[in-house]
Amino acid sequence: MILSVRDFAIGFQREGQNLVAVDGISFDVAEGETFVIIGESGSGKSLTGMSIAGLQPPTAFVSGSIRFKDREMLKRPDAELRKLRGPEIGLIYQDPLSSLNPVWPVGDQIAETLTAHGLASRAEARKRAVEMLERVRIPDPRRVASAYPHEISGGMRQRAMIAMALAAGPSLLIADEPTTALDVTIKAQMLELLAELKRELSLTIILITHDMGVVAEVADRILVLYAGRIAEVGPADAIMLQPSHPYTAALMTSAMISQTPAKQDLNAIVGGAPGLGAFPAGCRFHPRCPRAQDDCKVIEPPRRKFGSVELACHHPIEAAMPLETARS
Amino acid sequence: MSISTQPTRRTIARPKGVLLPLALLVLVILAAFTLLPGLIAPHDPIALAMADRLKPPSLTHIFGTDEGGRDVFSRIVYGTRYSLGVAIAIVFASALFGVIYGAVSGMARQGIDNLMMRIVDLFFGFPALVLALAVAASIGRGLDSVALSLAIIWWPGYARLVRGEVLRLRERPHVEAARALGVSEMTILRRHIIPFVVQEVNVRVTTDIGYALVAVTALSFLGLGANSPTPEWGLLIRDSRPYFGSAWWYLVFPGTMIMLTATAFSLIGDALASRRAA
Amino acid sequence: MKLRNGILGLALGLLMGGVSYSAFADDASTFVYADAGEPSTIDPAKANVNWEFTVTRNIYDRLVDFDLDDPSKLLPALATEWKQDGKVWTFKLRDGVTFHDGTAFDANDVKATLDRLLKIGQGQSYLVDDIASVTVVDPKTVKIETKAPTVFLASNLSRIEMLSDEDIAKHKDDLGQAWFNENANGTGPYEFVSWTRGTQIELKRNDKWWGKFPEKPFDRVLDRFVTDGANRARGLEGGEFDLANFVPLDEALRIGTSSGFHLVEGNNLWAWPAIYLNMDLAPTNNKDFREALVKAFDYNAMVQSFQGKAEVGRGPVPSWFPGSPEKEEVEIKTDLDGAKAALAKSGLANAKMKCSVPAGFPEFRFAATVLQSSAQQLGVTVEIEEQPFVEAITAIKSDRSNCFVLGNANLSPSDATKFFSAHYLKGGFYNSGKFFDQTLQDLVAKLPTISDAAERGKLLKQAADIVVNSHYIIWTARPKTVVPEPDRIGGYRIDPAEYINARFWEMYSK
Amino acid sequence: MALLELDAVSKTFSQRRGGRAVQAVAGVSLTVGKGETLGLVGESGCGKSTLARLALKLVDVTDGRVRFDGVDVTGFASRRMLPIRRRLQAVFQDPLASLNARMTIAEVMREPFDTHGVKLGAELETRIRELLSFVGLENIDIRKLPGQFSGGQLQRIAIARALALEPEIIVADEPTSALDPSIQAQIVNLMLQIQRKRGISYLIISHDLDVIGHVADRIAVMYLGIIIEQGTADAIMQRPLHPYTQALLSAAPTLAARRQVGWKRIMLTGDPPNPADVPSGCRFHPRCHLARDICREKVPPLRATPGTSQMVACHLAPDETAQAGAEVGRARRGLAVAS
Amino acid sequence: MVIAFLLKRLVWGLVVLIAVAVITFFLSRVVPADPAAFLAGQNASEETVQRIRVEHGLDRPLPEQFASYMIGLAKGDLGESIRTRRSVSTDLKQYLPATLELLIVSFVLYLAVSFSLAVLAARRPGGAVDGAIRLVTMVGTGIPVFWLGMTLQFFFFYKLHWLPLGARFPIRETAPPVVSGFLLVDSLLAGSLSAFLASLKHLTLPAATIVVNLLAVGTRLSRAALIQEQSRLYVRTARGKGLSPNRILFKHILRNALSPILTATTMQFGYMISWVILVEVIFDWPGIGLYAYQSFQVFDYSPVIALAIVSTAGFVIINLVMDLLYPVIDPRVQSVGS
Repeated sequence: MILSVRDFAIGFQREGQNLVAVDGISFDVAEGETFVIIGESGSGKSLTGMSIAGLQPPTAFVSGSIRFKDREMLKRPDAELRKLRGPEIGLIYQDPLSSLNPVWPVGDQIAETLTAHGLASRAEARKRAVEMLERVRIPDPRRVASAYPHEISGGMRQRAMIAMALAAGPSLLIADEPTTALDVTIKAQMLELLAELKRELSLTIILITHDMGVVAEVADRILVLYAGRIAEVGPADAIMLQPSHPYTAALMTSAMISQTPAKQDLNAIVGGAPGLGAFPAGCRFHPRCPRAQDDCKVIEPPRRKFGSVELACHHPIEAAMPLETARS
Repeated sequence: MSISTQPTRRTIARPKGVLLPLALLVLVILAAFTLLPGLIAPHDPIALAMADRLKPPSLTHIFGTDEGGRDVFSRIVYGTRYSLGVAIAIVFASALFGVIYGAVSGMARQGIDNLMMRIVDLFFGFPALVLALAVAASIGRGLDSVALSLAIIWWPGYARLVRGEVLRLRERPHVEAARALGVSEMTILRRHIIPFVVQEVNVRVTTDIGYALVAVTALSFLGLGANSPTPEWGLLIRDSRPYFGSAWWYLVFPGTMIMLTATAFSLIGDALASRRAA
Repeated sequence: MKLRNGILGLALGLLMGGVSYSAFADDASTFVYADAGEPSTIDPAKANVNWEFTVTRNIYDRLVDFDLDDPSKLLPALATEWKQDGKVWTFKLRDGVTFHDGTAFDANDVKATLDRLLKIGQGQSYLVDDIASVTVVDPKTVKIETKAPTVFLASNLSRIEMLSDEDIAKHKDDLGQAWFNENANGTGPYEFVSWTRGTQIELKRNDKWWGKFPEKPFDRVLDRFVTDGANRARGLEGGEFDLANFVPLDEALRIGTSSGFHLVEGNNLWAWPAIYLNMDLAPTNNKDFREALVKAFDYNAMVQSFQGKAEVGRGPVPSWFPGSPEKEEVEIKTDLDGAKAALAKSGLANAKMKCSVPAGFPEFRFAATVLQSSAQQLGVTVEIEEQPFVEAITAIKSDRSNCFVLGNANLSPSDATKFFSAHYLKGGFYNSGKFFDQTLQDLVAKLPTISDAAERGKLLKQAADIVVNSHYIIWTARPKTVVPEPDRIGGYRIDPAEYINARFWEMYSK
Repeated sequence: MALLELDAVSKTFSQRRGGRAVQAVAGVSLTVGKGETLGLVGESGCGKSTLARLALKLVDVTDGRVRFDGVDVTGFASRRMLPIRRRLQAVFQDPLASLNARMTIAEVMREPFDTHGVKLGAELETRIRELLSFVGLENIDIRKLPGQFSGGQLQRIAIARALALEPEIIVADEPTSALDPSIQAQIVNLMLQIQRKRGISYLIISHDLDVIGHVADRIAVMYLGIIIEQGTADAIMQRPLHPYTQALLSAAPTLAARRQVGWKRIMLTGDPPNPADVPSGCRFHPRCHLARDICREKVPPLRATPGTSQMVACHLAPDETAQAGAEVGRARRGLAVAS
Repeated sequence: MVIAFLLKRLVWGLVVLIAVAVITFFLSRVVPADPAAFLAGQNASEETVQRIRVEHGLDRPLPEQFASYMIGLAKGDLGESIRTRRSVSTDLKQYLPATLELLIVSFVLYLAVSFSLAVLAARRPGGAVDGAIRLVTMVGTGIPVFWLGMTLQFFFFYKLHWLPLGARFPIRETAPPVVSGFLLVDSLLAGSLSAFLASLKHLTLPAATIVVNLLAVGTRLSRAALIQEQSRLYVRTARGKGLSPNRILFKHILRNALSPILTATTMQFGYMISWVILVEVIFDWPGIGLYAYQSFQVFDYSPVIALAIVSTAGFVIINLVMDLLYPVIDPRVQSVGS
């Protein structure tokens, strides 16, 4: 296990109230896998991802444990965490334009990952930056290295971001919605690139997204978060093809637009996801769940093993249900 | 790219400790000074009382007396109306004109907009105090000419602010949506743009009152403003100058009053700004 | 690279310069005088205001001097003897006097100076404008003929500085106006060194001066321009200045009585807040109305504001002035009932008027404030406008204002007619209220021709009465001048005609 | 007769201070019939949002005509547009931003009535309630401000407002893309229901081929300011003929793709080009894997292809593209690829 | 491109300058006062006054006076000062260095202090330090500049005797020979460290007065810019790279925050020029502010117009320099002026 998260919780103090955004989740990530965290906005997926790298907001309070390569990441001084970010953990984000510093040439920013950690001299780092750009399949890497972020295209920027995240040779890449802002054709390129790099560099990837298509394409294992709690976690195939949790099932079916006959109603989940501080009692999904019963309203479902997956549901979808029939 | 689905509750800016209440208290006091000076001031602000000439602070004269034996506290109380009143008038007048000007410019065709903004630029090129000095001197001394000259240098700030806001707001989806609905340009300006602009202007106005007060008193101090024995604050400081070493209270209290007032307005402007941001 | 060169250069400069220049020469014999303004010119023919006289009086000499304690008593200066014979005055000049540039002083200098002064017609020329011609009799004798006999010529000449005819000839294109504006070559006790604009004029002592310096005189005088009265007081008190003029009264009294200082008191004309009423503009064109104002005025408040260091004036010529009829004048007192009666007679109840006050003089402003407060008791509203001097006097002269507050400015030590010429005669610059009375005009013209002092006194009284009874002026107070002098120095005396004008050559350190 | 007709419209934005002019839309012709849904799909920067604004007459065309129900409205001033606007409504991408944050829902909802002089008096509130319940918002507090509602609710409110005056057509610019996946489906369903009940026409603009393919009767594919392919939804989704359309369909990751083994997507190289710098010949040629000389030199016209209902702007279609198109379509539907 | 832009800005600057000259000229001539009376002196006759009016062209009709003034201006002649009886250009040469020295020192001090405070405040927005800095700077701005000057004089000169009352150099000492007109520079050139320190001492209070007054706005704007930049995504990226907070602040945030700070600073310079008049009056600082103020007192027009023109020109130049600086600081601003 490269990463092991136990009872991790994170929250904020707002107007004297403790608002828990992520409420006691546990999961493991194995070396070399692509672990996907799915969730809607407000589910706590990004907070979880950032906390793994020790980048939770300074105003947040945390509890539980996050162990990365047997090192406790929570409650570790930032100065030590800093040494891990870059050489051990790389991060990429949703919006590559604003995620790059607009006033520095791209190459310098990549090189900085190396120089800041004392991994290379300035000249050496600059050379390595160009190599990294080449590695992420950027044609004419020399030109791009000396270009400013606004001078290159969106796809190139995201490639440059990846180059920057991987420059110091981390084993874990946390990708927070890396494709969301990209156009369809670029998104495809990026997924392919990530897959190739993962193979070449034997990376472990934690991918955070709400795009089911992306999940389907890359996931080895999936964690489904709903309102700060784990709904379901397990192998991708099991979760995608035979979802047991009603939420997962609903997510999958509502995303299957191309499988729905044209102009017919899609399989939609009623209502909207609850916001921070407005999580319902019992099973947090129960107000929107078609299978909800009385116990769901009061008793929080415990996490249990269910086939190849672990899930938290009082009334899971029992039969190994093919996707088509999951549609009601 | 998902938008926040969580209900965003309107949060009132948390007062910065005791400062905001204190600032509001100062405001209330100033309002009382302005509206009911007769009830608050223990003495006549104008009548001479030579026997009490330049007396240090005491129970009867808490801020001491001036060279005419007049109660400095009473003069400050009565002076609120002049100093703060003029400052508020300047800011309101320039805000009013600037908002109209900026709104027209922001909504106008590019050519007209350009021309209107060039005029504003022109005013920005001027050194403010020099222009105010020249204006005040040419239309004669007095608080009214100070008000006019400061308003002349003050409005372009509002015009620029408002025009910028209008241009920004014009591109906002809700304005486009209203336009698609067929809402007329005037109504769009009135209903979909101005309310947002006003928010910005409110903050600016509040903070500016403090600055305007300082500017008014500065011109008075230079001898362009109020005339003796008007108890205008800047003039009090000017008048106190010859008694600098003999009557510290005469200098200290009017200055402190200006400082308190300006700071109070700044604090409140700040609170308004953070409330808007919330 | 560039930076390094710069530092190197700087270091080099420090090394080399360190040898040649030292700012902090220990110079105890420097006298620093804080003057209220910067001269516009140091040309004696144009000098107008105190801070210009500060320079001209010390660089140049006059033909005669006068006794500061008894202005009617004239003392020899560049002239050792003089006599009047009808329209002709003859002056015998001192021997062996040289200008700072080494040229000798003689009768040609006197003639050139007076001719030039009269031609330019500014500054103090009014003191000698009755001169018809100047004739050089011999290098040490000069003859001056006046248009009419005048007994005051010699005393008025005690204010006229003597230039060198060579200088005048050298710059004769513009009568030397450009050159004399910022250069000086006199025979006086101090020599012009430099003028740092905006900061100071530096003088140095003239060893070869014909007069006598006290023991431990100052070798170097710095005339600093400190326009702000509070700063002058502060600097004097803090020891930055040795002496300062126009120190606000309260500050002067406080500083003068604090340890390390003493007070010098004396009479003078300058700080004499008189309120001139406009004779042409309603409502002050009404004599009864003016009378009401004069009677309503709270004289006591003024005296109190001067902390008792003042008395109420009774007429145009101060009592201490040679030949003043003041003692015989009726004392002016606040008489509210009389004022009300006069106002009723004028039919101008609830009238409004405007008062222009030259800015920068707290006493003037206060006088206007007292007038306002007094007039209020009559139901008359006075609006005060404090303006720069030029603007204020323009306002009343062009009938935009009803009154004007001013001091007096008679530079002559004993010629009382000069009180009248500027203030009450037609066309006089300070006749801001446009007072005119033919009898007075005739009297003033006649006065200098009368050699009998008693006779002159009678006519002077008559002239004074005309002014007083016209209620043209409110004599708010006649304060004493109070100057704080540090104990470490001495020799300061108040010149009655010029408020405070340090005679640097009388100053010494203790 | 078409309800909304864009006839060879172009829009050129001149940039301030001598920058190069950008032709965002270059001669696009589109029609939306009564009761019909036209889906317009394209990547960012292709000019589809500008086209929506042209259709709504929020910006004026540089060239071409805009007709509404047969009336040429191209030069209409805003006052003359008013009766047209009653029949032509809009829904935008970001519901929170497109509602005035300082107006309550009640005020937002009454604005269309006020604007078009519909006086309902006491019935106003009833009408508003009706509209809101029609979009599935039965019991909301209409005195609240938009900030107090979720994105899904706000988009429903925006739709309810658009429906207030019973328009004949709604132009919807990315109506679902700002929403969470579970909410997207709700809004798609709502729009479909509205059409079924009211027979309304839609011009729906989106980058999401899934959504467009699901709701549209006809689809137009836009690339760099022009339409490169147009046809019935079925045809486009099942057998796209333009290489770009194929790439779009193929690139979009879908759930179904997970179950395809041995399927290779058509990968486009490079980025969408800059509208300020349009390539010669076929605009798509620099990214096209089939590109050859003719593509670089000659602009392919948008033309009908024999035997299909599609119009396509490609020199090589349908001969060289038809087979690949069919494969892409099958793969997308989760059907086994015939190898 | 740059040349064209420069040319355009220069032309605009010229327009502003001419406008300033026109406006101040007419404003100053509307003043109902007669400067000739000042020149003529106390007891001069009406004829003398009239003669002086003619000599100085004050009797001519306004348009004629204006025309000759503008013609002179075109030749770089700023007219003649009635009060100093010298050409205004000569006077300016005398007084400008003092003002510039004060302005530059204040400006550098202002930049340094406001920026440091902003960095401190932005470290924890809403924290105690932030609050304290905000309050202190706010109070600073609320203090009328003239009153602050007097108060500082009262404490530091009158009560504590630490600093001089005013002026540029110790009175009794000889100032270093004039080379640049900047005493700080001249004293170093003359090789006197003590003279340098003395000039610095004299600069302290006037500069502090100006700085304290501008601090609130400067700090607030810098702080806002820093906080805004701190919340930018590239900062998250930098943190993700494992950079230290200091490195992030100085290498990443700073340069991005610089342009808004510069813009704000440029605006501040305009105020600074205004405050300098008051400060020079209070501290007897022999600069153009005091010069113009004293001239203004006797309705000596030309120096007042000259001050307006010179300060406007300064402002125009600073704006121009800033415009040229933006692209250097921020590569996104490519074509200057866009």
